[in-house]
Amino acid sequence: MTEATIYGLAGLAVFGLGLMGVLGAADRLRRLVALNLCAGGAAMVLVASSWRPPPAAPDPVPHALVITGIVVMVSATAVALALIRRLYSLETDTDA
Amino acid sequence: MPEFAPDPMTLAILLPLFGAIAAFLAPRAAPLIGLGAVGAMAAAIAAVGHAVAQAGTVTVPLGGWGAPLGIELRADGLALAMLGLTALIALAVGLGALSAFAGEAPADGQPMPRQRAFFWPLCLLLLTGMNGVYLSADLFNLYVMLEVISLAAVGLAVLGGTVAALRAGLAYMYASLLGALMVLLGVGFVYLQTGRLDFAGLAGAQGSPALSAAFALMLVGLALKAALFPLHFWLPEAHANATAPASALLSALVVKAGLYILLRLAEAGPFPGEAILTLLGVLGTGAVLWGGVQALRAERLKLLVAWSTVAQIGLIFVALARAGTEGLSDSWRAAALLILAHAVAKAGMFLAAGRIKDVIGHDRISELDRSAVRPALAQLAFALAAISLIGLPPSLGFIGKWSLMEGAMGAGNWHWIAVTMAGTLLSVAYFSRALTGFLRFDRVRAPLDEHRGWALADAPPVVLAGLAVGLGLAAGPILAVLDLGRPFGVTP
Amino acid sequence: MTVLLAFDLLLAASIVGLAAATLLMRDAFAMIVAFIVFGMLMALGWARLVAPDVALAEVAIGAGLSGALLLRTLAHLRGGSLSAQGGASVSAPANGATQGVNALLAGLATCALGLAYLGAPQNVPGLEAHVADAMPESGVTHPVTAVLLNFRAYDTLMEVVVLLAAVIVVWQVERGLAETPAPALGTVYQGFARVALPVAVIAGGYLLWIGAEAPGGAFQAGAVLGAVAVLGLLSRHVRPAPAHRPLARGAFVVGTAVFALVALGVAGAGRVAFEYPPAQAKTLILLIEAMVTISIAATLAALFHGRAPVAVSREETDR
Amino acid sequence: MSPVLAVILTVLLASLLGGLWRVIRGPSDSDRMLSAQLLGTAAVAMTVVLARLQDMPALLDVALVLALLAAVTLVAYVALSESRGR
Repeated sequence: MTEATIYGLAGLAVFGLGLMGVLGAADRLRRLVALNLCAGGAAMVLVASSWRPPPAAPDPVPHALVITGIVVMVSATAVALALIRRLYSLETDTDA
Repeated sequence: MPEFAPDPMTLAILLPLFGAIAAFLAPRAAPLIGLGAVGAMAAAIAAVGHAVAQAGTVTVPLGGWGAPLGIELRADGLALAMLGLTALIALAVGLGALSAFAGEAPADGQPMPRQRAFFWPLCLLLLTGMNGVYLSADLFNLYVMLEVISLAAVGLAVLGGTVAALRAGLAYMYASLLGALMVLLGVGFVYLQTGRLDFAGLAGAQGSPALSAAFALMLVGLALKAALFPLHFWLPEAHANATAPASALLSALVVKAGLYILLRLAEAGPFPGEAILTLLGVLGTGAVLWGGVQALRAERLKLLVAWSTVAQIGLIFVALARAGTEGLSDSWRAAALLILAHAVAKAGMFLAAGRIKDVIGHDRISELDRSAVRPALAQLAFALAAISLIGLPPSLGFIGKWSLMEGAMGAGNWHWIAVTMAGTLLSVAYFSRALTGFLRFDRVRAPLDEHRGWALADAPPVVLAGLAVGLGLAAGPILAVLDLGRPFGVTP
Repeated sequence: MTVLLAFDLLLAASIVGLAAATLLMRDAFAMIVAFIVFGMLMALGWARLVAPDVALAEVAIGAGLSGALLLRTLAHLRGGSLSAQGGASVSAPANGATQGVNALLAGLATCALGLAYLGAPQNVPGLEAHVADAMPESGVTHPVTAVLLNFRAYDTLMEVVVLLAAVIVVWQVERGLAETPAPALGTVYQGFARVALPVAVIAGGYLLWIGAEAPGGAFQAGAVLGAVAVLGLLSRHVRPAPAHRPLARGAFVVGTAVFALVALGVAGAGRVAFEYPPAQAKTLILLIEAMVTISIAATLAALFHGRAPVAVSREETDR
Repeated sequence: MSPVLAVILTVLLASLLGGLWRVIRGPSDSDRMLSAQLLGTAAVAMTVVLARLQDMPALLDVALVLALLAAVTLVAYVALSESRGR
């Protein structure tokens, strides 16, 4: 049982939990957090695939991919949050 | 390697990007910059077309590294057809957008000058992403491109700023993100198995559990993005509540990105078995029926058009499934034709629906026949687009459906023919709901205010819808273009 | 190394446990805090997987900025302040039966994926040999930076484009939202800011510089500087005004623009786009990285701040 | 040396997990936020130990950034909790 196996499986479990959250959550904010969990899980699988038994150095390509993925995900999160805020303002305006 | 530099493929991707930057920096000049950028992009695509016509398949190893270390751009007939389609739609929608943002904004929506200022950067970023998807030969790059498309598309979907548009846009965003993340995890599995990210690495790989998992993940993720029944839930509201030019782009182009990547994956990867293809066909059947029924029940014109997108996407999946044992090597052409036909007709139809809504002031189908104002040209465009979507000869839609049924007959798969027929009948039924509204004059109480003069805004929908019908006559050349570079390894 | 194995198992289990806790928390604030801690544990996981670059990006963006973004939104949903318990607590999941079906589906899918993962061959050679071969021509000595800014520079350009798209959409969605002025933070914070902000700026510059030969680079540096800007915004050291708008637009696009121009500019004479001449590669990469850092920092701060700076009087007419 | 470090690492993780209790139970927002900050400190310590254990000085940078930026969420919390004069 290597680090790659342990963290890879953990990543898959996190992805699965996120999936559950996206499908099940009724709340906008919670769904977004669940999507972020999915992203974290997928990233973990990618990085686990780059792990090599020491002393070999890990494969740098998945690391670069995951950094890209993190930046992409924070952008998407910010957009979704802006939509949530705007929607909340409009909805409370019309309710009032 | 092309002699002149930079090569046209990179330009086709980066020119709209520069346009987006310029349009964002100078919002007042955005329409001018936007149209200029689209024109320049079209020129670059023409150059790509020249190269593809000469050499079949053209590749550019970005950075000079080449696969598997670097990312390669690759163009063949299928990619070229999609690029040309994108340029055509972008040009028409862009011209339509010149006047589309002139009317009154809804009470809870964004003011029109703001919508216009933000339409162009987002539209051009969308084009960057679309061209990037068509030309990419790298799995991770496709994921990044999908995210570029997602964000730009969500921005376009919520451009109107109404509560309904924002709600639909958020649901769209979530569906789109989930789809992209599934693709990302699929890419991870591919890397785990093959240690590469390019399509060529996928082609050489042996089937294995990890690759099956990767394929399943990407299939579900892309089906979510392409709105395949029952993963279509986000589409109707998002497309129906966007402003007309945005709807046209979303419906004609954005959903095609998922479809196109599915086609490319099927081309490169371990071939999806017959069982999977049949499953896709069954889901497509569900989409054709469910989308048709919902379109019959829709109360608003734009919602009807949006539900018809669900049905038409389903038909494309039926086209992929139709050849049975021969698999995709034959049926992809029918799917590609239907993709082109749907894009041209649906862009025209959404622009026409937007014009009708602008002129009449609402788009409730039951009251279309009571309007004293008659946007005759927009109604004509709508009818022409409907002809192509229904699949009457000589339209492009007819050629697509014909190709679908011909293949199904050849393989003895009569059930797919029955599905196509049922879909056609349903589309006749739901489009005629709108068309009868256009034709009836007797319900009008007020004196007819027939002619308000032609507006420039009527031209793009009419041209697009006319093309959707007329391009059927050019089916031969279109098929010849599709076969350039022999996608799917078939000889024409 | 059984102790390390135990550590790995414990850490992996806590990562999964925190993910579950994040979803199960009733209270929205608790959910966000759990998510922030989840990010920290992920960073430890990256460290254990020998991925320091990813760990840096995670602590800068995942743990730092995402949390601040979520908190800001929650404050908005609670009517302008986190302390006010407004109408927006996270509602409990609605339907038990649907929940069960969802959980079952997701669980089954995850198990299938887990089996596929275990069935995948271990340690398939990836691209590390190709990377090692090409390193001498890349212009940098750190492999991840070489991949990001040379071998797969096209991806990285598109990633900056994603950031640009995000800030355009956020501006489009948010302009016209009324803003309630926040009071400046207290004296303790002002003291903290005097010490911490310059240190953070230096740290950002250091990360950018070190990126050529060690973990670090444009993204981490941009994230750190973005966080600095967020601190400035929160403390009202930085007050965006309408006059800043052109400057902000310029800062958002400069990374993308310079990156794309360099990519096209090096093409020609037998070179394709993105193919830097090895002799100038280091200079070009540093130039791109510096510009991208500016864009990332400005964009992340703007994503946090939300709306485009609008004068208060115009705000009302805009709505 | 490294077995000792590994034990230290595990103990630190255990203490971090102990602190999680406050994050989950609360009861107040400030309890959660403060315990999260405490966990951040434990995470910094673990990163430093890992840098030594795995002989990766780069992880010290990670610890530095983590220590610097953990404050962002805290500052955001404090600033956003101020009553806004409504």
